[in-house]
Amino acid sequence: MAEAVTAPGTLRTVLSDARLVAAKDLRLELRSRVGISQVLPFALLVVLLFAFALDPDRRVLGAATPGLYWMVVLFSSVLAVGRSFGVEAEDGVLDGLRLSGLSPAGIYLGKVGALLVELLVLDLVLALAVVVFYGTDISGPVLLAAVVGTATVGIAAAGGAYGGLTARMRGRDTLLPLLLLPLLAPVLIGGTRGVEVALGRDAGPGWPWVGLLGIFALVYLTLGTLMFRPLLEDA
Amino acid sequence: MSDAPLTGPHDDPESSDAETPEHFDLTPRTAAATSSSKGSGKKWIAVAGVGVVVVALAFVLFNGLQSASTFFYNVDEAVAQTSTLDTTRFRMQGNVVAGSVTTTSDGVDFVIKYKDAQVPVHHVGDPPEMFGPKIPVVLEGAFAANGKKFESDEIMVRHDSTYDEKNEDRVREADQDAKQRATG
Amino acid sequence: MAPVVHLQQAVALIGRFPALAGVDLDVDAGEVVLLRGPNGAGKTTLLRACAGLVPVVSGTATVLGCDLVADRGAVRRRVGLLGHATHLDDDLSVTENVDFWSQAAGATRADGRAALERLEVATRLYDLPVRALSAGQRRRVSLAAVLARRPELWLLDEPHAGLDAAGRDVVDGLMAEAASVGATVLFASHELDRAEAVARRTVVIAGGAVQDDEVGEGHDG
Amino acid sequence: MTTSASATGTTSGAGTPAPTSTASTATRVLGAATLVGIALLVVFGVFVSPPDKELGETIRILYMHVPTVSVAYLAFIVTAVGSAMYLWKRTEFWDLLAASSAEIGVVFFGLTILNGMLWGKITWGVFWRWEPRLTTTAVLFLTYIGYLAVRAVPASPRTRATRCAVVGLLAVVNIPIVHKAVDWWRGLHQERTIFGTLKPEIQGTQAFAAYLGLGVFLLLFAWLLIHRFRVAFLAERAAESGLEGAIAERRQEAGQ
Repeated sequence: MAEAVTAPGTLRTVLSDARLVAAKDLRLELRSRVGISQVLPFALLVVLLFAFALDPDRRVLGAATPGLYWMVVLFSSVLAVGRSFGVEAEDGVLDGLRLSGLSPAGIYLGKVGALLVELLVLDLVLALAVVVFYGTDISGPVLLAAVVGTATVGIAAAGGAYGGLTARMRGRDTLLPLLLLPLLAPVLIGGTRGVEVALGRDAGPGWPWVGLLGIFALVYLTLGTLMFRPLLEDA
Repeated sequence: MSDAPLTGPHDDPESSDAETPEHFDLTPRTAAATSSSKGSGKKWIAVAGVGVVVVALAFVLFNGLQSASTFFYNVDEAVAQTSTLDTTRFRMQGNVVAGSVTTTSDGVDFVIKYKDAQVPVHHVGDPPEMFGPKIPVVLEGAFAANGKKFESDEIMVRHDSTYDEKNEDRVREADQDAKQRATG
Repeated sequence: MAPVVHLQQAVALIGRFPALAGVDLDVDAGEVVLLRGPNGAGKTTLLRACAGLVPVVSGTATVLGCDLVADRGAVRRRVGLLGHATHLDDDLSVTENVDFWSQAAGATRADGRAALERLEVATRLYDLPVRALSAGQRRRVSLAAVLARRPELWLLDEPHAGLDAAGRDVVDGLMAEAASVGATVLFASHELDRAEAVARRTVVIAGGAVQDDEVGEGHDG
Repeated sequence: MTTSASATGTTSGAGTPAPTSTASTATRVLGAATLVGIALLVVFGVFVSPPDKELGETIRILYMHVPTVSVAYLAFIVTAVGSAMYLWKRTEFWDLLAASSAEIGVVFFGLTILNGMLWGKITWGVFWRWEPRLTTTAVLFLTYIGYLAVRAVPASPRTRATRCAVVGLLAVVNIPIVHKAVDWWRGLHQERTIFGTLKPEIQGTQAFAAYLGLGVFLLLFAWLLIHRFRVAFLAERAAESGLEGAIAERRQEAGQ
């Protein structure tokens, strides 16, 4: 995998490219307000619907909370990833990026960085919603933050790679979840178990899950950085 | 109609970053100026990346990560810590006492034993198929408020029940395992 | 000196359709070349192929010394393409868009501002989201982003489309000026009278191939 | 590579066959050897080998179950190698190899899940249990369904190949992570079923049938892979052969 995937540019240009792209994406997200006015309400809606489906008074909801939390995060993430690359497909912006001279690794890392910020905001709001509506107690805040943080980096890293892959494809709205959700199965499992431990619902240790989530994030960040060049050039 | 006057060729393309907007210089940036970083000697980045991935995956495969799911107390350890455990959830390992199993309306009641400590258990839900007398199991749940009874909602069979003669070994292994986790 | 664009029997596919079916074309540095031909002749594909966006699958294709058949990524940062799409983010302001593309290409914000002024984009529009602009204004902003890159090869797909008379004059002036300072311009247009006044050479494209290639007379600049 | 295969069926040439170097006579021999091997497997697996002490007659399902899952994993490793090599060499061979192998892998993964469910119905009384291996298999099956979905989106050969290569690599690195996550998740909830204990426990004709099954399915994989590769290769040629006509037709437009 030599020259086809080598990222051009020194580390410094890659990072400054990443900062440029991330700043643009975040500014765009702030201006368009789609995240705040659509993705976030959607996520909150699902939180409420789960409560209707699983009568909160029968303790089922309490037991299922960590899993539900991550299901909502995953589905909202698919929307966020789709949007992050959807805006690029509009009016040929993706072609613009291909022509721009920005390093592919920089574009990838910038996209992932912006996604990460958006998803962390989503995580936080959802966590507050869960605490309020499901009456959840947090017994291990440090572990909780670590689990949510590493899992979200993993989601953003894998989402960035598959978002770039599907950006120009026909049927990307359906293809993206089909590709992304099975890939994120370990994040769902690890995130759910880790949060269960952090909420005192599971008796096992939680930090090994953080380790596994961290490795997931590391592996996909690395591969995404390497693969974005062929993706941008040929896909 | 304000056709800008044509500018002459510049020798130094960088000089045109100057603030003379009316005469923005169109002299092309040279390849050197724009793609200074087009590198064929960057193969090491790919190699390093592949290395990172391989090492990380090998770490996962060869148990570099400690298990997240085998942490439990043996019955005697749990009994000794009844007051500190209070009603928090934990996992408890022991053998099902022969003849103690009775089916209830919402699950099963039995006594679990390890070394000389015994605890009566009320389990809610269906026990797994392999469940039965003398089987080593790991329960998940919490002591009831009085600390005399264990309320379980999950039974995990520790290993294959068909090798009765090996049970002692397995239990010993589990014992060491639990100690290791608890201390380290 | 090697030609800036050198195509020999170049074939490019859109899906499985041969949009370019064997193009032979050489363009030297400093030339302004008009591409004309009916709709669907392959003009846009030719421009996009030269930009390294559409792969050339057979034949020879060298642009700015980069072999497009082997590695079409290398040429991209050195050309400026004005396509039908404007490459602008609707929700960002004019200056935010131009700043982003300028900085992405290694230019400065000042370059972007200067380019906007060259295209006579009114300063009152600078802070408006691009979504609020008319098609012609968008086109100017888009062209400013190309201009700020100061590309070696200008690839303009119908640069006059949607522009008012003043805007067309600006574009013509820019093309002539770019060529005079060493850049090369390849543009497609249906505004034949106007275009032929700027271009010294007209290449007629039809059926995905070059049908006619004539150097105009009397336009020596 | 296939000369001794028909006799014992225990070894296979699961190398990477190229259509140019593997003549059709060779694949015929390979196919015949596979058929003979399957017949032998049926004889040994169903009739000759005794039922297992603990698993009873259901052990016979394992003579097929273990080979299918092994071949499925092998197929995905071949896909990953093909994907990586494609990104490096950019040649059609590696792309077609990766795609052909992925298709076969999905089929074998599907078979694994089917006969795993069959075994579960007999042993546990239910088709599905959230047993670590079944769960892992299901996740990976869906992952590679995604690969085939990407493959099916029309695009130029190079674009399609690049996309598929990226998916092939992103998917394969997930295998150990999924394994670990599912093992931890389900680790204590179910004992390792028989797969963990099979190898040291069985002997004699049972062991022979198990290894025979593995060998036969490796042959089957090689045979399928060669043929699938060739079909893919010929499909590419067919698509290309239309190109000259299309170019001529395209140039006709100029005359009008």
